[in-house]
Amino acid sequence: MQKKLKFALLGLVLIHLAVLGARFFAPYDPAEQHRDFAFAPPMLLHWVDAQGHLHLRPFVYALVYHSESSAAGPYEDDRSRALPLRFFVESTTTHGNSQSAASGEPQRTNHLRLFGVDSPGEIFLFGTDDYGRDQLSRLLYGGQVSLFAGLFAAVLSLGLGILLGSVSGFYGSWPDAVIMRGAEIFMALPWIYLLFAVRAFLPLHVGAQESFFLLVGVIGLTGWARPSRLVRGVVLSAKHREYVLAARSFGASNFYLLRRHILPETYGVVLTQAALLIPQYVLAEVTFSFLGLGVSEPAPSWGNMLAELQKLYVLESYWWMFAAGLVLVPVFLLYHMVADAVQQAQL
Amino acid sequence: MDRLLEVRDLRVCYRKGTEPPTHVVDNASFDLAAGETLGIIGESGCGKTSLALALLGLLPRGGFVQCGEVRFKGTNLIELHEADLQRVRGAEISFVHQDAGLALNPVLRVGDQIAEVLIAHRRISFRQASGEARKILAQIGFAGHEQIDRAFPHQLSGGQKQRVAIAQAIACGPALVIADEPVTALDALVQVEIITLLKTLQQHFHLALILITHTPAVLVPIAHRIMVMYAGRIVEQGLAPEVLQAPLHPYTQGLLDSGLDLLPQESPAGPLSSIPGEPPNLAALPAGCAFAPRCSDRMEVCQTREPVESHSGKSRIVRCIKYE
Amino acid sequence: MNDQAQTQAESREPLLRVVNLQKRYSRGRGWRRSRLLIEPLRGIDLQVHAGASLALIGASGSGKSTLARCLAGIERPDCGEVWISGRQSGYSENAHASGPIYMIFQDCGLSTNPRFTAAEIVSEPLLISNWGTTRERLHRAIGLMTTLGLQADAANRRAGEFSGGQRRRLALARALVLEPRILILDEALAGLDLSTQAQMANLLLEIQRARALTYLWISHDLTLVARLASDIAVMDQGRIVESAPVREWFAGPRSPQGQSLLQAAGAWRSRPAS
Amino acid sequence: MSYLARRLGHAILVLLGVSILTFALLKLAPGDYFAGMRLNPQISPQTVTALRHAYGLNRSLPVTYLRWLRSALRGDLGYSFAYNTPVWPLLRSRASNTLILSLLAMAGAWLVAIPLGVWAAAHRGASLDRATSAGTTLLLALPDVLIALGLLAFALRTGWFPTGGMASVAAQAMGPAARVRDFVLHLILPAAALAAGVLPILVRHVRSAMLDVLDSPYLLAARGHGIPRARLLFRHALPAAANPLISLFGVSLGTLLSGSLLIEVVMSWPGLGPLLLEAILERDAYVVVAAVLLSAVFLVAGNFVADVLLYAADPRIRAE
Repeated sequence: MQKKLKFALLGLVLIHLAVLGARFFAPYDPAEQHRDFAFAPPMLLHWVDAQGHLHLRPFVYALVYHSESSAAGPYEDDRSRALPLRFFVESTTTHGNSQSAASGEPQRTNHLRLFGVDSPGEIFLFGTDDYGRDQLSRLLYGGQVSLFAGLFAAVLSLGLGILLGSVSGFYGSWPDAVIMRGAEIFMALPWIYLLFAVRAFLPLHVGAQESFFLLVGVIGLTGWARPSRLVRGVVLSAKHREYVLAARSFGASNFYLLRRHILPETYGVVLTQAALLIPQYVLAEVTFSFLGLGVSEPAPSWGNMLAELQKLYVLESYWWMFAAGLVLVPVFLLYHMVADAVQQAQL
Repeated sequence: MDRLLEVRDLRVCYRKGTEPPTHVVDNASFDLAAGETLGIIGESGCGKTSLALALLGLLPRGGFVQCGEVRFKGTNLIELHEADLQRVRGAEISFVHQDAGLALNPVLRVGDQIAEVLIAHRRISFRQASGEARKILAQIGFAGHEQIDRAFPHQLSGGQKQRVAIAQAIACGPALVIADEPVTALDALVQVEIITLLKTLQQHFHLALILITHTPAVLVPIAHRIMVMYAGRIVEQGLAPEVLQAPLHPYTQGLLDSGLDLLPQESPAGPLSSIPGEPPNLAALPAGCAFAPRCSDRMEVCQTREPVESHSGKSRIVRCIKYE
Repeated sequence: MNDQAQTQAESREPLLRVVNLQKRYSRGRGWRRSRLLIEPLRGIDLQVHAGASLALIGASGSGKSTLARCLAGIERPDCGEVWISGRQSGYSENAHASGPIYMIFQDCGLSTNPRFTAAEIVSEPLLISNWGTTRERLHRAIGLMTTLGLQADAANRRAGEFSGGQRRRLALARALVLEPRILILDEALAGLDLSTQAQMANLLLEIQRARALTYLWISHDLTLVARLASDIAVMDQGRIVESAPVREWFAGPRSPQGQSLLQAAGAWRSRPAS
Repeated sequence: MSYLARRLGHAILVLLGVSILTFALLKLAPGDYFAGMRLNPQISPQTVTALRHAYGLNRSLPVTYLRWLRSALRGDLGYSFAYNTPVWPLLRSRASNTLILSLLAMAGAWLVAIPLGVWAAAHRGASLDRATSAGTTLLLALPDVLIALGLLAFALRTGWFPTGGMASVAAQAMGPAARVRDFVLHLILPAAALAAGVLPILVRHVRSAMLDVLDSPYLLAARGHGIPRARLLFRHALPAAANPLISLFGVSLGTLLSGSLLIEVVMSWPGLGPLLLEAILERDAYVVVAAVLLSAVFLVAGNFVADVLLYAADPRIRAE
């Protein structure tokens, strides 16, 4: 059981690190457009070339535009141009798109990237979208928004839940009544409807950063009801445990009882809730951005990347655009594994 | 006396994960005649309940009978398939559980719960079974309560629930009833009622009864024979008056000394007699006699050699090196 | 001279005096609240002298445990007074005001926090009352544990790893660590095997002698009461209906409740069936 | 009976609370429909003020709320500025579409979940049980959005199902049988996507509720009385496990309504979801309040149904 937990936590840490280090791991800037390569399919890494020679350094074939009507898609591999993968490349990012380079002097920054290919030539391991932006890079950068919005929102609503739940359970009487009636009202709304109701009164069009914090706030503040009810339940039963009564009979203060006896009882529930809430909140961000109520273009988030699929022709032809949804699956699996493991450890 | 139940060399094990199985009952052999009441006593965790559950193949997950036989009316129950065992359970041998409050289904009416047992074993309609259930309830002391079969368990007192559980057990007229701590959870007054009821039923239906308890006093009015268990082994068995009045095994002596007296006039002043220490962990039994570390009559040899059963008198068996 | 007067007063005064103690709860909600009034204590008057050992007996629901909790300061009585060696004590939320009365609970498996180590459990009252340094507290806790027959190496084991009997020793050590004068034992021996029960009973008698403690037993087991108590008080429906020295009571209880209790216990005394 | 009366009173109070909450949120919102109008140079500020006055937007919060509540109780939920029509007729058809979808998905999910959960619990640890649990784990990790998009892509590729909406363009011209067939074809994919979202939760809960009961002393006792296995499962265990499952019924309705909002948008099912989304984007205040409140009515009504079922199923609650 412990092994399963360790594995899941390790996996999650790695995913979060990869996302945080997007500047290093991503081959391109998320906004960098390659207008010649709109909807380029994912490239395959090759070790064996057309002549059957083995290369130790993997390579990709350059893409050439073929024809819109071909069955295999508009692009095909140029077998004569192998682009070997280069590691730890110094890369120049042009802010703004490459087309407009002529019109003005774009800003340039240099930094180290994990891999890339020699110019001229592109590498799109996960394909590109309709502006020719590299999906892999956008996934990594988009994860910064989606994963951490979920994480921060969960911290927010759990913090609120613990606070309100323990006050409610421990002190009882009118604070309990007020808090629990409030929780009931929050829980009487289907969750997404609640989110939308709150989102509805906030400004619609805001910058990427503001919208990130806006989403964290909305998701985090509306989600307090369930954790607080669970915490309240645990506190309420812990309060009447005989060892708490015993400590009370020795003159323990409320603060002492909460700190030493009661709050430690809630750790299990809180951890399980965290492992369940984070993926739920990640999904909430994705949903918001998917519906155009969250982080908006050009800043990437998994939600607005997935929104491309709302166009039927994209949905029909470009399967790699599902990537932003598919990355959620391993993340959710790992979080659910953590939840299961924590829950079983409690028993 | 015809033998109803013969248990021979029964060994019950529990397996947890990959650890080697723990023997919770070892080398258990005993007989029971029809209409006889056998009391089993011992401290908690000495294998009484496991032994009883093993007789009917009801061991929980991880528990299994490693060897031995349980012959009931000549059939070895251990070899029976689940479907055949199911026909024996409730019809021929039935079980009364420790806490009737937990052993009754909270969402079914008590009359229906008794009827369910009847339906399981007889070709009988639900209506007939319900009528039968009412009759049985009246028989076991609910005569004044007309609507008792319509009640749900939570509406009954602890003693009433135990009566319903007993009604379920005797509904199909079994030859043997095994009652596991049937009165432990009850008030003193109710304890008396239930034991009296069991005794009446036992005489009326010529039942064989196995009564498991950790309070020897409960056995005084009802048991014909008594069996004492310690660390998964039967350490002493014999007729009730003999065992109660002249216990042989040091463990039996200790158990009885710490339990039976009541009036201050009769009991000596000063400390109560008790057995020092605690029952051993069954997964790590000491070498030699399992009781040796707590025994007042311990000898050198006790710590190295396991005692074997020795017979004394007609039906007295004791497992102690002192008597070999 | 003042001291002398006080000592004299104390020798006349019982150690524990309870006057007209009442407690009621109301169950149910809103307008139905008043209908479901439960009165576990309807005016308790009680006197216990130093060194005595009073057993409170009665059917379940007679108010024994509520009385114990009120005395130990866990619950607040609705009215009435509790005097301990001539000083009135009362309930207060935070500070321990019931004075030198501590309680041992029904099931010690529940009354010790499974997350705590043995040493933490026993030294907890010292920590709460800010007594000494961590080291001193530990020293005292371990000293007491050894006296009560727990090995010193048990100090770092968690409560869940102890057997039922050992956990009761832990709870006893915890109750004794602040050196109370009165110990309330609420079914403290129930649910144990007879031999363990006898061990614990002996231990308690020994401690009572060594520390000049006063015991308040709450028990439904008359066998134990007969051996351990010096006086008996029978409770029924929130009142004390009878109290007498133990031998006198066993010779013939006067109240009908007492008679039925003794009769129930005596039913086991019939000779074995042949 | 007083239990049910209490639950009903409670449900009504909760709904009132929800209405205050949503209404207050919208009144606190910066900008309303007329704020956008003000930017339009062709409309004079006087006209805007007059309109605001006409719709009662210039009064104090409690007054507006009470006026709205009074008319809401008469079935008048206000006016949609964007559609230029009263809210209720607009909402009514959308709400019934959402209900059709949700209830169908609910029925489908429960019909699969109960036998599957009971069966997995009865064969605990067997390979079939493990396969079920692996399946639910995977399904649980698949976001609703992805399932809906996947199914839609499937429909596009195969052409077996329509790719959105409730009816084909040609539906008006069809005969009744063909129209029903057309409707069912449109319903299948959204309902499947919705059901797939709640199914793993239901299966897991049914299984664990059954396991709890199967391990209980009263089931051991029933086994000890020789009750046959099938009867043990369905007559003894399932009713005893019903209590947590009925509570789950209410909770799952909430999950389902949440899921349906998204799926309706993706699969262009003309339910509450797309309407709410549009209303938010258009700042159509009364529609947002009414749609959110209506979703709460569904959920609270679902929970009340669960309370009634609980009352019917559990004698301990009846006795309370």
